[in-house]
Amino acid sequence: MENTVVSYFFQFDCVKDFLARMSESLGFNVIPLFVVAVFLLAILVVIGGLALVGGAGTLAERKISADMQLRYGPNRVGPYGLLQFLADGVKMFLKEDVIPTDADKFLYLVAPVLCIVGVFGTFAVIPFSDGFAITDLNVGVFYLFGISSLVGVGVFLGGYASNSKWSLLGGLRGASQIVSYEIPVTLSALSIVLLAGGLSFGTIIGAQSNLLEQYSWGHGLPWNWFIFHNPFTIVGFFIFFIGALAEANRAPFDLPEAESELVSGYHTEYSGMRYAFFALAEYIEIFVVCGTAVALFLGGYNVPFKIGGDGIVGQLLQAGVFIGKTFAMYYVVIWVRWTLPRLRVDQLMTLCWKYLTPISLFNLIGCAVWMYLFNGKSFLQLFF
Amino acid sequence: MFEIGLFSYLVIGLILFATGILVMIARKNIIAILLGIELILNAAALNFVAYSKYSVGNLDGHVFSLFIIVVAAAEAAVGLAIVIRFFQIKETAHIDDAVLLKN
Amino acid sequence: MFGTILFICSAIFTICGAVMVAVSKNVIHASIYLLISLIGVAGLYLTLGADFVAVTQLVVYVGGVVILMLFAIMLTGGADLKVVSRYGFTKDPGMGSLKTYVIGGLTSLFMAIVTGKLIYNAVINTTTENQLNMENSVEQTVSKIGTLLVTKHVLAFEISSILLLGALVGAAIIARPVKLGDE
Amino acid sequence: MNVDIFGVYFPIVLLIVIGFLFVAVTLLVTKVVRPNRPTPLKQQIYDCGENPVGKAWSAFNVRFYIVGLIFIIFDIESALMFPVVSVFKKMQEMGNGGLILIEILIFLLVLIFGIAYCWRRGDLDWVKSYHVNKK
Repeated sequence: MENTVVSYFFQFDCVKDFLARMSESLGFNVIPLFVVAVFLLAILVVIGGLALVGGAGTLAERKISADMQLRYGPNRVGPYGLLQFLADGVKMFLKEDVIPTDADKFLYLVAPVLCIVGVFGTFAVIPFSDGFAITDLNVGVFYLFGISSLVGVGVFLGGYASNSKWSLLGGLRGASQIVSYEIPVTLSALSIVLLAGGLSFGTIIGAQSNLLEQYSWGHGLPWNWFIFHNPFTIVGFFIFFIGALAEANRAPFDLPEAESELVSGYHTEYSGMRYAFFALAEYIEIFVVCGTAVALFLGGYNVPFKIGGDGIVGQLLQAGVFIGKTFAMYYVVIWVRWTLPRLRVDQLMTLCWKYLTPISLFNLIGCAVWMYLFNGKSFLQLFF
Repeated sequence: MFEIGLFSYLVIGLILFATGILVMIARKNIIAILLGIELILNAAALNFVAYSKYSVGNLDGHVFSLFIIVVAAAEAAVGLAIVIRFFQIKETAHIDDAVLLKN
Repeated sequence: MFGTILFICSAIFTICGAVMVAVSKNVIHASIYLLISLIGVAGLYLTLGADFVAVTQLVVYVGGVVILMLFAIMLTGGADLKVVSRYGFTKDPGMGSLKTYVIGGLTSLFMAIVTGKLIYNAVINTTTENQLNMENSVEQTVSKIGTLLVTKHVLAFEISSILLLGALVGAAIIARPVKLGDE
Repeated sequence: MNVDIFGVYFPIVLLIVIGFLFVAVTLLVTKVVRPNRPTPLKQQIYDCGENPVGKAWSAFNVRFYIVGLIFIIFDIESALMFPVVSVFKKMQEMGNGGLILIEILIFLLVLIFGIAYCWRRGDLDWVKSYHVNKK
């Protein structure tokens, strides 16, 4: 059940033959070496790719916002300003690293590490395709929520360690916001787990591949997605998306770092690379939560009509579809940021506890009842 | 290389338990005492899972440690609420100040 | 091989974290060391093939209890050590003094020896014949635990919801701010 | 040809280690190239340009704790619900769907009662926490 990149490669006979021959000629078992090498390669590719996404995210944000406000945006570095984020990165590298004298040095160091580790840990289960997910744990969704809650601790500690009033306010707000919005997100994910019958991303996405057996050509088309499964999941998707925005500290929920009231929130005192860690973690986390939303509600890596089959080409196409959907979500996130004004703290908490949480509880019960009454059939399956 | 068996896990659980007791007795801050209690409960949960693998052979131990985690978290929530209430009244979180049964 | 390495690393994390909880002088640092120790325990659960329990440990402790502890520490005056009580006389610092450490050390040593003897006797008499086959146990822990929770342990499952209700209502009542003019 | 059974967890540990290394290596590299000219004024905490007054580490409002409290109860609840919910489909196919549905409903309704109580008593209000008992 638990697939990894390595087990994907092990299903090819040529790989097995190659390894067996290598072991014979070298005189020792090369399989552990191969396993480690493949994992390391996959992880480095994913981290490199997502770090690029995080960097390009800042550029995309500025470009898209400029587009929406009829400005040019960054257009000096490279063609159309495409290399702007590299210039920003170099600037971050060369910045002086100021640690306030009154800060708690140990926690000041630990906080960005927790943010980075919490975000990097989630990469392990992001389902790029059915073979290329780094590992497909059978506690996948739950693991993702667990490891990403390290970010909340990191944000709180970042605010606490600086010993600045702005930072502390931002950190407290950030931690309480992240933890409160985790509830609606988890509850909507629960209703999806209920419909899919498993916690691993492989099971969840597999359940969205083809619902109508008699029309097998409809593989991967939108009506198979969980968002259109029943009326409750449509609402569930929007709850998940709103909660994910708040968990990633995005506008309109960017209260922990609200410029106009808290200077820069929990990372006011951070400069140079340490600030860059927080920013990188934030931009990558947006990708991760968008990817999770795509995997849970929008069909994940299912390619329409199953183009490409199961081979390497199919895997690449699946990864392309997944990443494409995720980028579309990413665009929506940025769009939302430049469209909606920021909420107040009390509105934020009211929205979470008085609207989203009761609705998502109701959704969970609704999905359970739907599952029982209609035997897990989707809305469409009832008619066809 | 040594063999990892039931005994290794029990020793780790024992060390956790002993450290938890030490924290509980040595600390005067009530929240620090609660940290010690968490360590002790974790030691118990670890033993349950270890026995579940090495001795019993079914997953009841996992369920038990799940419930231990549940109870530990609920205990932490109520305990911390009491500490906060205590702090509101006495303006201290020192265990030696909690000598009266009322107020 | 990897299991051994993971075990050793997690054990070191667990024990070092626990010891640092015992010796650190700052209660916020202590709770961060507790976090490290709890992550180590989650690693130990992984080596035992209990993936769901490990992740639950991560979710409940890292995301929940530690954040709650940090909030509570902030609500009770941060990491300031109030050496002088409000009645004016000096007393032990909040994180313990030499005297308390000696007493605590002796007590925990005593309890460790007694418990260790018990454990030793128990292990000597326990057969480890019927240990789980790893291959099967990792495969389906979640659904097995789920099945156990709705069949054999259903009473505990339902009662735990009552426990949670009690904890929620009780703690909310206790921690509710004192009203002016209420007393 | 058996891959190590812990192979599924190996990448997680690797990722966490790489996360640590990423931070450590980057900070070391920047230490070489960046300037380092600390002055007392520069290392002061930002307080809108004034000299900071007092420490920031002081006691805070209790409503943050209440939020954390309700969160942790629901966190545990979801931790218990995940395995139960994931076997619903299997049980439904075995014909026990009604039983498990009732169990889930009881569990959830008890918690809904809890949050309804908190709502009624005003613990979910962010601003009005102090005026609850006035009536």
